[in-house]
Amino acid sequence: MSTGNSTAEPLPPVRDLSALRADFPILNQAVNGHPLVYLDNAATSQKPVAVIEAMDRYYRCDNANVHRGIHELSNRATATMENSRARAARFLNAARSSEVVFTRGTTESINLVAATWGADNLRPGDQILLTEMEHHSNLVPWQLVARRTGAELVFLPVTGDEGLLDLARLDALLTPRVRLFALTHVSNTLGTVNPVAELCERARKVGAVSLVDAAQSAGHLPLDVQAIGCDFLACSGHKLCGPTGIGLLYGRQEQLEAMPPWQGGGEMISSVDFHESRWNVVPHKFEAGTPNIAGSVGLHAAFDYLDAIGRQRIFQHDQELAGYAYERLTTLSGTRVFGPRTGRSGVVSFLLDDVHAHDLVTAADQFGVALRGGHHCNQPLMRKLGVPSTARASFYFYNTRAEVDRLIEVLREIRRFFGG
Amino acid sequence: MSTGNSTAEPLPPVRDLSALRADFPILNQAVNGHPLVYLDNAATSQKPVAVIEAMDRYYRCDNANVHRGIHELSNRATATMENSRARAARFLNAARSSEVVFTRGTTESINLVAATWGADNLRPGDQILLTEMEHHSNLVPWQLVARRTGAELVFLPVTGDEGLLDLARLDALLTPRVRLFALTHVSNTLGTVNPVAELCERARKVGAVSLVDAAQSAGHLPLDVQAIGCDFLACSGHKLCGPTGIGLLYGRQEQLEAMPPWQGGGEMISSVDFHESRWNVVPHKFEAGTPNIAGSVGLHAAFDYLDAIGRQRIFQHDQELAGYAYERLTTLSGTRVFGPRTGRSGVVSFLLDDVHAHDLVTAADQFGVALRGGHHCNQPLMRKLGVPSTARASFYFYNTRAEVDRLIEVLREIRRFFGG
Amino acid sequence: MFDDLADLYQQVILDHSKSPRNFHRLDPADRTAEGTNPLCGDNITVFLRMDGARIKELSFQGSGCAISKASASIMTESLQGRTLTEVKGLFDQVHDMVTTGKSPASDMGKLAVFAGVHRFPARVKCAILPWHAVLAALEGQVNPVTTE
Amino acid sequence: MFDDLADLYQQVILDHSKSPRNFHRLDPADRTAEGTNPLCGDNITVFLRMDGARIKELSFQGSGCAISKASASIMTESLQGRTLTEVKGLFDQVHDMVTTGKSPASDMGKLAVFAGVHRFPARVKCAILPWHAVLAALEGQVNPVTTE
Ligand SMILES: Cc1ncc(COP(=O)(O)O)c(C=O)c1O
Ligand SMILES: Cc1ncc(COP(=O)(O)O)c(C=O)c1O
Ligand code: FES
Ligand code: FES
Repeated sequence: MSTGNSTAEPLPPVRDLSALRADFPILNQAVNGHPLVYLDNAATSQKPVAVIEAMDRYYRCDNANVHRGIHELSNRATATMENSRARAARFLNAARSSEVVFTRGTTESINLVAATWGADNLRPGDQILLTEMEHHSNLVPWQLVARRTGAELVFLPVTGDEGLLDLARLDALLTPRVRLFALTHVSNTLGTVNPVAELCERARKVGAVSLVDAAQSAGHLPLDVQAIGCDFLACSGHKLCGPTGIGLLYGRQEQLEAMPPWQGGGEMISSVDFHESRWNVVPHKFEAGTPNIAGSVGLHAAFDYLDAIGRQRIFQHDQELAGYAYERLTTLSGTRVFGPRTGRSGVVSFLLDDVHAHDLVTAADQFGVALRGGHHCNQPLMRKLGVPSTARASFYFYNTRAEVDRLIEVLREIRRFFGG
Repeated sequence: MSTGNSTAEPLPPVRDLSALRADFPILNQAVNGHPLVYLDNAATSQKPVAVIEAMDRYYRCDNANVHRGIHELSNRATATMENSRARAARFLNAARSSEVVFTRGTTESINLVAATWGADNLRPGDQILLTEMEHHSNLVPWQLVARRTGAELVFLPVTGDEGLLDLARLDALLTPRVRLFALTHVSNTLGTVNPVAELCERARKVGAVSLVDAAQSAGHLPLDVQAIGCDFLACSGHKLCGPTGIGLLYGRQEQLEAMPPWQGGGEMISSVDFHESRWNVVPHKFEAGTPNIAGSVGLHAAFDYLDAIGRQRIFQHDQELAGYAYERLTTLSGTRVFGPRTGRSGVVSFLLDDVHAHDLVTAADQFGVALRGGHHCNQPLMRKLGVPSTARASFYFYNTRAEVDRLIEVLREIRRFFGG
Repeated sequence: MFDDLADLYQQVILDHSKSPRNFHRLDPADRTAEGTNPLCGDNITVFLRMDGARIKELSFQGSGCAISKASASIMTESLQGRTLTEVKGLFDQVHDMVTTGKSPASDMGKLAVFAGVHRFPARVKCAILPWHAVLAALEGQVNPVTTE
Repeated sequence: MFDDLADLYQQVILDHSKSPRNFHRLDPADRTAEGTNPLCGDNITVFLRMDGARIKELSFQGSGCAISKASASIMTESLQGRTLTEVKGLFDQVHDMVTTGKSPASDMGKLAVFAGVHRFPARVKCAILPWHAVLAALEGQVNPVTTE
């Protein structure tokens, strides 16, 4: 498994994690009269100055459209973008830069695969295996392509509140009828870290293609697409200190080459006639139109920033905080906490007595604590767990134990307020 | 016609256009030892400090994920994004904010319509009418959907070097078999400004839906979707002083509502079950996944910036510079200049003796003059004109007559260098 | 903070959310409709018995937050004997109040306790959800309605 | 500027681009292949007559910029009598030279005039285009090749 584990190599000497808060101007503000405690990192992370300034600099010095351009600024913009791609390939440990497609984010990456690989490979009666903990972004695209192709969705169950995949059911479900196994690396609701390398290997054994939704893992733990052995992997820049509007699709070279294009337009063609066109090589075949160039600059800076800290170190910190929060939440009376007790990522979902999650989150906000409440784009999982919604705290390297303490204190106040 | 014309109302008092150069830090640099003369605005425009700083501020103060969020930052982010949408609706004079979908840019907007409206409405034997001057982004998506649906592409011809639509052929081509007429407002190669309001009305008369590619017009002249009367209109932020990675699709409410969704994921759903989902209302139905929130902030700032100058004023300035360049180029011996003599936008394509466009552009870059050379994503048009490529100068409000003079001077040097 | 919170969750609201009135199914009902809030997935179903053009009896069921439950509960108390036109008028006033914070022109009785909602934009839909459902029921819509 | 320009467009290059050598069709040819540069849409077709494993005669046609035309012209002069292996070796050297600017290990003759190209990244494909075509022809590829 490439998710890192607690018997890790010694970490490189870096600044104290809490010192990194100074890199995030947004954290230094009062919300509703209280210091902001930002615990909504699974929705989106905050951005360090290094990322903000890299984009700023790009627009002030180097901005031009990429490819096809010959003048100096265009050369710089093209080099900038292709360097970001190479950096992304290193970040994911992809074998080649050409295996990295820039997209808007995880959602678009998955839609791209569903629309191209799916349309080309799925026949009536074929199965797509998902898990019950998938985000809508790794569910709805498959519903759409299933309807178009006559393929069928099957689901690997989740065990219950502790939120593990029911691997005992895998053999029965992962049959040769399964053409694709798409699953999340880290659950955005339960915090579960799935054994993706093992599961992708199981998929390969029945001849199924595998897709990993790495939205919640890419910025949080060491990631290695070759060690995972997936055919596709999707992630979003905005969840890993990068800007909004950019993300990645990793695809194995042979897969990408065999796929038809998706969107048509500039850059994705090699030649165009009135009635017919030929496609460019990968990854350009999948990048129609002007890409988010400044976004790729910010993403590059984010990769550098995270790797200077060390993803293993980030993972450990996330785990420590989440473990501490889990423990304190379970000892707080009247709570129901979801997800595995150990080995989890920095996401903790919970409920407090019969206070509705949205009432809880509104109240926490009055104390400056930013949580998320709702179905977290996991409606079917919510139904499975028998709850309409949960409250969720999600951590990143700039969060502290003191913030967890504050969360618990505020939850006590809230319970008191709602007369729990 | 809503393109503005030279008998315009008096312009509001604003700073002298050349004073606006100070808002664009990138323009104040030397390239290859010469002051930069940026004449590649049709590829992408430069960004004023106001736009750069608006995004900067967003990341430093307000960043969060939108919708579904309840805490203060998320409320701010959501309000920010929806204000940008309302601003975009005003910029285009759309009747409602819900008629504005955020996309990555023109290319994605057109692909969205082709994939959803096209798949739902095109049958074998139906026709899609395009023009011979379409950018690949308004051609290849239709080729793809035509192949899938059995529809057929037909083309309204371009007259020749002066680059007008051959309107005499319209009656013969725009028959009731045509289900959709998609055309560019302003040609990115020829500079032609097409009479889109008239052409959309003609389309309506035969029961065809109309789509206007406004990539080259949106930031350059007053635009009013209701006056144009189109069903769809597409444009890109990066060409109108906004950031990369964001653009707009305008669609008439009834059209958008009738269309199936495109990408699946968070935000575009109203409820999700394992096997089935219901869609959100428009425009959210078409915005799956986390959008480019910071991009929408930059776009908002760009709209404000442009409207403070006045689009009519920008159009006049573009026309003046292009007219001046056209005149000086035609009097330079050995040149072939494309596009209409009058009533054009700020785009001028030309060739110089038998110097290949790319050699010319490489050479001009050595003098600090940024031009574009190539097929400009107009390969079929190039073949029609009988040239492999052209060189192109494209102007914006921050360009000056002195820069046109410099262009001509540099072209003289280049001709001398290549021994023309 | 606590003040704002207390302003949003007034005692009446907390009370109605904990002990909602008319919180049951009417069977048979003349009219019924379900409303869903896509932001949270919550939904509320209203049941109506009519006396000609007037509402004779009114109840609701479903799951939701304190705001939506209290809103439904107080709404069922306020709409007995009203016509569609009257309900529409009240809806407009409530909508105005919870989006802008403007105090309503006429006396709204208990409905006025929702004035605090306007300072919580993400919660406006909660207050409005049951109203969408009741309008849909009165207007005879068949499909579930959403608050968008 | 003028210096860099003169370094890129050396006199030999300007000369070959204006009067390309072996600029005609071979008919019949033993091998032929077309190369396209997607950046500009230019293309060059090469024609080969073989003598066993060696190139006996070599020509080209097509449209392109000064760099690609000169590259094709000088290439046709340099490859007479070479085998596929030898052509590949030369290709690697040329490729290295135009991408990195490193001076080639062995004496490359006239091909060395393309050393200036490496300072113009957008033009590297121009210099390489005819080489892709000739390799494709020798390796018997059927589809048009691109420089990507
Ligand atoms: C006329 C026209 N249409 C479409 C496009 C594509 O725009 P984008 O690359 O921003 O998607 C362009 C820009 O290159 C254009 O000039
Ligand atoms: C597990 C998971 N998958 C997919 C997504 C979608 O990511 P995005 O909204 O950036 O496309 C998210 C984020 O919300 C997520 O948590
Ligand atoms: S949170 Fe669902 S209705 Fe209030
Ligand atoms: S510009 Fe086309 S090959 Fe050089």
